[in-house]
Amino acid sequence: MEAINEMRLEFPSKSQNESFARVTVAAFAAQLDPTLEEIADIKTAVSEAVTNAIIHGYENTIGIVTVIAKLYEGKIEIEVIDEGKGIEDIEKARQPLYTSKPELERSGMGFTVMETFMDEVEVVSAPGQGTRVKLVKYLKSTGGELGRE
Amino acid sequence: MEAINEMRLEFPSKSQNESFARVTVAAFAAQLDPTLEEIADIKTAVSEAVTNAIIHGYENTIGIVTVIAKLYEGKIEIEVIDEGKGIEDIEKARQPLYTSKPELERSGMGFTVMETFMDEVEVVSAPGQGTRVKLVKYLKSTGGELGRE
Amino acid sequence: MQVSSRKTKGALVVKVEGELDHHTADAVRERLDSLLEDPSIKHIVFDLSQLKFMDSSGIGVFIGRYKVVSQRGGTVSVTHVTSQINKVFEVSGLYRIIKKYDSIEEALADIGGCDE
Amino acid sequence: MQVSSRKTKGALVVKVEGELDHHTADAVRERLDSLLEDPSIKHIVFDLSQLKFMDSSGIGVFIGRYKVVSQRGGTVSVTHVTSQINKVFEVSGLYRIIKKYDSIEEALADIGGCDE
Ligand SMILES: Nc1ncnc2c1ncn2[C@@H]1O[C@H](COP(=O)(O)OP(=O)(O)O)[C@@H](O)[C@H]1O
Ligand SMILES: Nc1ncnc2c1ncn2[C@@H]1O[C@H](COP(=O)(O)OP(=O)(O)O)[C@@H](O)[C@H]1O
Repeated sequence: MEAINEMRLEFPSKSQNESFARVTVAAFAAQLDPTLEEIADIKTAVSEAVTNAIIHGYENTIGIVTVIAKLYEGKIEIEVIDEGKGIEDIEKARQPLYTSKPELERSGMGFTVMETFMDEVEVVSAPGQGTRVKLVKYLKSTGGELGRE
Repeated sequence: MEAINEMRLEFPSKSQNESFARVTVAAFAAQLDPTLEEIADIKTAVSEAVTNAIIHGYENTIGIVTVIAKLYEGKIEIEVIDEGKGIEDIEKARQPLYTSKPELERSGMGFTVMETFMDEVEVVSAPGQGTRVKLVKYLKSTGGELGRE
Repeated sequence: MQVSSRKTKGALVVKVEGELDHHTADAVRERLDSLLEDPSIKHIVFDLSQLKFMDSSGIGVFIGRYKVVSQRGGTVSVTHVTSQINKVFEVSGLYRIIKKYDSIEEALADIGGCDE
Repeated sequence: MQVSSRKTKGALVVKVEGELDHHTADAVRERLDSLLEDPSIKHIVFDLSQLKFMDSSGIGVFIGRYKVVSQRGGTVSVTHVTSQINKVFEVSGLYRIIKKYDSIEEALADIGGCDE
């Protein structure tokens, strides 16, 4: 199935880009005419994945974070990609409360939040190979801006 | 001078992305704490350049539009790039009221609006080579989000 | 993008809400042209209070409708023009053919004056 | 991000405005910890009516401050929790240690009840 619309966003791993990234994805998702709750869910999940790329993927270095969003009828797919450190044990990383950075007051709830707020969360990662998190959400709403074309 | 922050956005040349592009650049520019008028100016100029890439650059085909924004202290630089048709006579194209598409009720005021709303407008283009429009705006405001780091 | 209208003594009062760019211009144009099929309409008064954005793609929309009503001896006026849109109107010279008023009442009063 | 506060009989009422994410968490944390240097403060009541967004980076901020005041025998409560933030609180189990109230008055009344 081909996407109705898609976009690709790249920015350096600076923390001020966390809000920029979630606002941008929300603005793009708006084309599917989502509910306010759906928009809030998407923003939250994107914020988690982008924050992880910045603090865990690149740690204290600057690298490029890439966000790709694809719109389908009733569905949005978002990928958040870094070329940072990578994750050794993905299963462990996804467990609620697990964090490798408790000293930063990280709660270890990032993946759990993504899983709760989105319908599918796929993580592809390997040490030294970077991390790719795919977030999928099915939207109850239909049509919107796109339906009018 | 190195940019304080930058971003790169790519999307297909669909008209619904005109508003997405200007909202995204505005959200990014917000990091420089611009005035409401400066934000409106930036949105308008970006809208013109992106619209041109879509209707003149790619005409009725679908190609990728790239928007790059760089933030400096008191200055934003935006490039809007297409790999479309290109412009044969740039000087003529930039003249007020000149349009190659009067049948579409184009006013030929796109470049004039960009020049009025921004401080610098640079156009690099050649037939078959695509077009790159660079928009620069100096901001009266200082600091903002970035100043706090 | 939303266009709503009412007719009052030969004038069409049109409220344009949303953002007027290349993407939305076609829909606005079509809507206005279908309203203008009513030959008793001479003047258009735009209420732009809820128009949040306009770029040069909007200029053609105003010029095109101006051409239609000016052939009927009518006028186009705009009211409640916000600052971003005002700037686009100024740069493009639209105020040479379209008059700006603070309120719909003032615009209508002025048309009435010339009209009756 | 803005943090404003007032003290009222052993409780600190803190209003957090803006968005609480990893980028803003440090500033909020520092601000709260400097307020908590006042040893007479036992309880914190958060007014979250103007908090527009929070992700899991905010969870640590609440847990960390809970640890501080619970050592003093105090409590943390939140009021005016909007739906996005409520969801983050629920998923993370924060409501096991932090009580939610509709209003600051209710939160303060409850603290007063246990306190005196
Ligand atoms: N992009 C990433 N790159 C490297 N490691 C990651 C990445 N995302 C998550 N991780 C690892 O997974 C762990 C759990 O992530 P998460 O559930 O978001 O919690 P938290 O961010 O609070 O640590 C992180 O502590 C980190 O070790
Ligand atoms: N990205 C582009 N690719 C090809 N041609 C362009 C591009 N941008 C502008 N042009 C040419 O320059 C002319 C003037 O542009 P502009 O001032 O924006 O007015 P308008 O868009 O109303 O035609 C266009 O009509 C077109 O011929």
